Amino acid sequence: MPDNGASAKAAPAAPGLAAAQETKRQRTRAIVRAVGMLPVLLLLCIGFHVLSDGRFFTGQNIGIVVQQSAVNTVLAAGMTFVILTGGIDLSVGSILAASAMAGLIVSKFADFGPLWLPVAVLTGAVFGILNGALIALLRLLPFIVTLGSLTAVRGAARLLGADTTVFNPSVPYAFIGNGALTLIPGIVSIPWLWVIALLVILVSWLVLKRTVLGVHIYAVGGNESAARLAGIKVWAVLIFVYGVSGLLAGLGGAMQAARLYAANGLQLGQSYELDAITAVILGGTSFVGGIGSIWGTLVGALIIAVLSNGLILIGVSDVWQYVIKGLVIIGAVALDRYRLQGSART
Amino acid sequence: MPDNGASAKAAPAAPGLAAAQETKRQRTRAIVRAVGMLPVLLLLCIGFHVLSDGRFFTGQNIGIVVQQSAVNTVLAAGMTFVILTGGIDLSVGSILAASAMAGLIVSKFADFGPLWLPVAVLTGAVFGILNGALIALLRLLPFIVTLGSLTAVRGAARLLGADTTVFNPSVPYAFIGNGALTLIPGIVSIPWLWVIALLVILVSWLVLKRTVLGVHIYAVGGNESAARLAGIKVWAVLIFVYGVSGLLAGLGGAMQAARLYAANGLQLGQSYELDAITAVILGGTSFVGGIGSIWGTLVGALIIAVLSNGLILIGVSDVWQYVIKGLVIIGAVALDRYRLQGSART
Amino acid sequence: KELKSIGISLGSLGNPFFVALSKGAEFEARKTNPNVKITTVGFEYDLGKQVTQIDNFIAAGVDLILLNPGDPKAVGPAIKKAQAAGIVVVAVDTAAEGADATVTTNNVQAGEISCQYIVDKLGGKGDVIIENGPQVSAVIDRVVGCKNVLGKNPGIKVLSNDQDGKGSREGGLTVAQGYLTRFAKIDAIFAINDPQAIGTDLAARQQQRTGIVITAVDGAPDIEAALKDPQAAQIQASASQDPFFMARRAVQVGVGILNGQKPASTVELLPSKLVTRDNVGEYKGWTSDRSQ
Amino acid sequence: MSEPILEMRRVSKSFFSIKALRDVDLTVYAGEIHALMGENGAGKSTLMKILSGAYRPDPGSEIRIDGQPVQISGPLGGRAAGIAIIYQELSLAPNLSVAENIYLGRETSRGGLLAREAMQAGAGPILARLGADFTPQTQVANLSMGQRQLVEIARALHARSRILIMDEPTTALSAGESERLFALIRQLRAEGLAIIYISHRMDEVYALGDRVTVLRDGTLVGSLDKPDIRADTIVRMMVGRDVSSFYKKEHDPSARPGAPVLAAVDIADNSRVKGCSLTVHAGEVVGLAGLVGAGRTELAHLIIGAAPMTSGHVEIEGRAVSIRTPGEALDAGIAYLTEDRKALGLFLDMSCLDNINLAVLGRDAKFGGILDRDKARDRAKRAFATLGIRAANVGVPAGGLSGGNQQKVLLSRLLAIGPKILILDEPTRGVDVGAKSEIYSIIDNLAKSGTAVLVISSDLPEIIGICDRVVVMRAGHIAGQIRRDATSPLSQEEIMALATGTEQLDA
Ligand SMILES: Nc1ncnc2c1ncn2[C@@H]1O[C@H](COP(=O)(O)OP(=O)(O)OP(=O)(O)O)[C@@H](O)[C@H]1O
Ligand SMILES: Nc1ncnc2c1ncn2[C@@H]1O[C@H](COP(=O)(O)OP(=O)(O)OP(=O)(O)O)[C@@H](O)[C@H]1O
Ligand SMILES: [Mg+2]
Ligand SMILES: [Mg+2]
Repeated sequence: MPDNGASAKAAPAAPGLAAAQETKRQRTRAIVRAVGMLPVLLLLCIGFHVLSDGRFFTGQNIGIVVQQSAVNTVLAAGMTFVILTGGIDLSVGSILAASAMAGLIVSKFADFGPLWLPVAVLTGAVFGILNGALIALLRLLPFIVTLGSLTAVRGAARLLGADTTVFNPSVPYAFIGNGALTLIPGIVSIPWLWVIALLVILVSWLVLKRTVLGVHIYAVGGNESAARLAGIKVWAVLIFVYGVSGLLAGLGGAMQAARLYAANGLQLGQSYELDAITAVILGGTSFVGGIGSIWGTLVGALIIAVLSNGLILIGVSDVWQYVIKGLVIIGAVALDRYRLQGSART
Repeated sequence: MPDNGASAKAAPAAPGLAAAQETKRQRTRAIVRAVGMLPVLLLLCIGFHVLSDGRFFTGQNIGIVVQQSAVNTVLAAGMTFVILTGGIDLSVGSILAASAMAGLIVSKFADFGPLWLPVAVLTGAVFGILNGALIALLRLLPFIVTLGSLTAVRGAARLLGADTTVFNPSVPYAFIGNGALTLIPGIVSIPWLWVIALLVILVSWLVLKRTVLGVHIYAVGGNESAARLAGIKVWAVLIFVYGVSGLLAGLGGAMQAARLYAANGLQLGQSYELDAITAVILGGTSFVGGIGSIWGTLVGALIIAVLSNGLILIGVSDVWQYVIKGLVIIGAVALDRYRLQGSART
Repeated sequence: KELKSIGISLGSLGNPFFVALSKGAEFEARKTNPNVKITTVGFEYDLGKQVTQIDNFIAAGVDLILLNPGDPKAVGPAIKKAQAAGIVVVAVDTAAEGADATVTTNNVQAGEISCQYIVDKLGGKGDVIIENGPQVSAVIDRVVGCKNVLGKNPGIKVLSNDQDGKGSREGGLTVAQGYLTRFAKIDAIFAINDPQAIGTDLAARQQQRTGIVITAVDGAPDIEAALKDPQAAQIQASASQDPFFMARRAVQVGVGILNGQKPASTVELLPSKLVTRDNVGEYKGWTSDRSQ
Repeated sequence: MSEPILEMRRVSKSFFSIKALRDVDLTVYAGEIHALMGENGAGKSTLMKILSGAYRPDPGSEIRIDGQPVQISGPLGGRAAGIAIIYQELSLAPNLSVAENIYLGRETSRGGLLAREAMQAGAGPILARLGADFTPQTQVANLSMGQRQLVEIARALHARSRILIMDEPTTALSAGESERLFALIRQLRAEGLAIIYISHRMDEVYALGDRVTVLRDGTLVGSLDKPDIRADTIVRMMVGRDVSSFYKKEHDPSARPGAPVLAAVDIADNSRVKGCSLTVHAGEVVGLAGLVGAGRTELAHLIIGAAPMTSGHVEIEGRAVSIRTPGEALDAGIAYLTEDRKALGLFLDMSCLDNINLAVLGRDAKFGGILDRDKARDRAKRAFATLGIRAANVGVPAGGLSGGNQQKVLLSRLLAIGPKILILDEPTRGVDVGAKSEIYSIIDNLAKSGTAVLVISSDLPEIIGICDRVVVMRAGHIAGQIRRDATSPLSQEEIMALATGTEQLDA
């Protein structure tokens, strides 16, 4: 907590000065918050680089890491919207599976094969809007609604493919799954998956920080009744954020389908929601709502991907990977708490 | 909200009358809340009975249902403590697995075989207290701490058995897993699993409603900072509730081990946390903390068990079971919302 | 005695293998009695859930339980309970202690032929990775078979066998990406099932690594397609299973026991055949209808 | 006065089975300050929320603006009808900046993008007009309660409405800030706005009100015009009886000086409290005055261990004690009544019974932890009787009581402890006259029975009315203290002088 006392006292004497000081302190804090887990991420990268005899920081491996983080980044971006309003979306993994199934099934029809991408994204959006409608209009708890749709949509995903793996080795736009965008031929290229993820982050940032809707999302998370009294259509905001989360889960499904050329209603996207939520929380977004930034989410998603990649790279066995991942997550948050000590609580 | 206005006015004139009316209204509301989902449970039971050509309400099937609900009831009881303080424990499934492993491993040593039961329960309690210590002393978010231990303890469970199934067909006290307590020989007998579950519920009820600690748990959940200011040792309460949740997960592990004679670090207890949380929420306990009852949790756990049993009984296919379960959960909560409309918000 | 009702508990119904299994069981069951009531459930690799399902089958009064046991030993007590209720229990795909009969692919042999193919291709010399999966008995057996063969060839070096490809394309892709970065030279990869093999191939193609022999076990529809796909040239073989036939056999055996015909041996091991790029044309696959 | 700008006719409002308002009429003219008064729970806020569109009235109610019947559906409807409101419960989003809060719900945007700079520029002049000492960029979470109240006021002003409703706007404001607000309100009146002003402070109503309307138990009692506004009349209309001798001070420590019970010695934290010492004797009521943000609450928090002190120590009955948590403070005999009843005091979902007994449950328990329910019930019933808490019974959730009754419940919790030292932080904030005088007499009785009482209050008449001695804080320091004696009663001017630092008095 800043000392209002001091600023209040100083104000009459030199209001400009006090205000400037206050603004500066705030800005420092904002940077600390935004930078967030970046130090942890860097530490992990360097650690893995050393332990893997310099295999981590190679162009190829970095490419792999960002590619592996892409789908989770997209899901976590949607989750950020939801958590900013103080909600949660447990159904993203199931929605991803259903969307991928719907997309791949459409892709097999020669006539409208290329439509599979919008179909996948729309499928996701529709499920998301259903979630949002239940939460906003019937005033049900987000946790229970999305827990219900976690199960129900999973069932729908399985029904779509009659419980088999749908695969299409010649799915249109497959390049987004495995190709890379060449910037300087032969030297710099970025995996398309990562390009999409970055675009999603950028657009999310624009929406959250540069539009009226963004302010309304933060307001609903900060104080829902105040938002309602200020004339904000809280229900519309809620339907929007769950819609976005669903839509991005649909996009994630499309990305996964393009990457794997296949989808399975049961196996795809299992417990992705936990990874997405972890990324958001690691990124410093508060569960209570109203506080957080999309850039933090990006860092959080990268931490998770680096952890998975690095542990395999240095040859840690599967079992120990579990143990270490769990401890790193707790450790990272504890470190963060320690670092932020004294500044705003989350 | 009660009408202070009206009662304030009426008080001088006819205090007795107004008070009596108010008390009656309160009592009705309290009953509605306590009864909670009972109507839904009965509806489900009757529905399944009719649809299964009368196979639901048979002594044997009821025995199976209560037995199936037993482990989840025990986990959900622990979860109730945690959620009443406004927290969450995602690690119960993993702790259950680790405890069952530890217990079964000990049971194989002839010398201290019978000690396996306390070992399992204690293993759970230790993990739970670790969770609690991280949450209470480092002030970390329950969601992230228990998400971390969900992963880490799962790894530990696998390590314990060197990633294999531990099997002991002659595990001591196996009767608690498969035996029944005979009340009237040949006529009424209750599965031991269910006896344990009921005892757990009963003791939980005593602690929550009849002890100082119980009031403190509700207080911490209702308003943590007020609790701190009122001199309650919030950290001790938190460590206690996570310890209880861990301990009961350990007990659940012992029950599962006695039932299966076997445990597997990877397969046992996967996503049990979701079932436990669902039971608690169906039982009317508020996520925000401070509101809820253990009896509701029992009803919630029974609803889940009836749903699983009934759907198989009437021969619904696996896929549709997913869909129906998800929808029933949402529907039940929506119904509850509708029913409680006007009374206190959750 | 007529088969009126049958309960089937399988690993995971989202897995095409088990779907083929359930189709086979259904086909055979309907052949014996067109009005048979069939309940098929997946236990999602949760032992507790499987025991629960068996209990529910007992309550529902089925005649026959077809079981893909979560653990060969651990479901023993539950099986006993079912048998005590007069139900015949047949295990499929994985053996189960105490079951009236077991019909399964010889997973050890499947691992052996799949890895023997690698040994032959490499001429007995090279660096091989065993890409492991979820530790269920079928997977454990395949790895045992593979190790049997590789162990006999001193020229073969196993680089790693402790990563879990989760039995899925995605898991295979992720694990293989790590492997390919970690090891500069890999000659062959044995994946414990088909989806992992395909994921591994995708990783190799992405990193433009060639000359890796990838083999697997299952003979699933997607590996069939891969074996015919010139772009996936590194996927070279898969030791096939025949779930449809396996389930039919299991039901046949079960109905036999119901009518008092004890099978010659309680365990019936169905041999696995290696499907390669050369013979994939003749491979009948899982989904083709065979009412043989 | 010509045509009324606002007429409310036969307005009723039920919350389910509860009737909060019954056929209330209200007429307001442009260019007047209309004070709305009534006990806690009388329905004032409810009536205003109907006007702002937060609640929908029952059918049959009628609202006319400029003689035209209007339907106000939702907050946007209220705004469209030219009505702005400052709610009693602060309704700001703490995570947003001041400017964003002022513009919430009608942000300026340019080409679809948020025009943040324009909003900040627009908020500046309004804040300046209110004499705010913070910038539009500041995050609301970093503001004190008083500063937040200013943001609410700024928001209402920014709406440029014709009817401005203020529901207890000064509860969190210091005397200085209040004065500035009053000047502003008068200026707005001159500009022709109609202002509806709700307050429990009588002096404010005298100072501002052109007319007063009184509600009781959801019904209209009547309206008074300026010449008829007199304290006794209003109080009788509100309470239905006479409230005599408002401030009660019968105890007299000078007659029988007690020993020093609580001594804070040179206490400081690193930010808001900078070395404060004070002493409270047995049987004495000491006031702690100061401007909002002077650090009074923070000092109390340091004494009871709710916040860590960086230097100094606390002495109880002459012995230095170490108090690191509020629990230890209770053990040492210090009880603290928080200024923030809802956030830091009550458990709104818990019954009054549990709320009252919470601090003594452990002491009463049987077998080291089993609740003694009979004892608890007796205690709660006694508290209801002695403090005159009005609720159906001790089992109702505390959140359902009106503000004044909630305050009494909280007070009963502290009294149940039977503390040696009682620190009361704004004990009558938002409490109606009737309840206030009851609380004063409780304080007086405690002092008579030898309890050392420290009262933190921003209500100077209250401090003067009930305290034996006043310690004044300014910007984290003790600015001085004033003792009451037979010849010179405490004076408001002296205290203000110390609090604002315009005059240095010696203690
Ligand atoms: N949302 C609500 N639900 C149920 N009852 C309510 C609600 N809001 C107010 N009430 C009840 O209506 C009555 C009038 O409350 P209101 O807040 O209008 O009183 P008030 O005059 O503003 O009191 P105070 O001076 O304490 O602010 C009270 O009995 C209160 O409990
Ligand atoms: N630990 C804390 N965390 C958050 N806010 C606090 C804390 N302590 C005090 N405050 C708030 O900061 C503001 C300034 O408090 P401070 O103790 O400095 O002044 P004060 O003289 O008590 O003023 P007030 O009359 O507003 O209580 C108050 O609104 C108070 O509620
Ligand atoms: Mg009010
Ligand atoms: Mg204060």
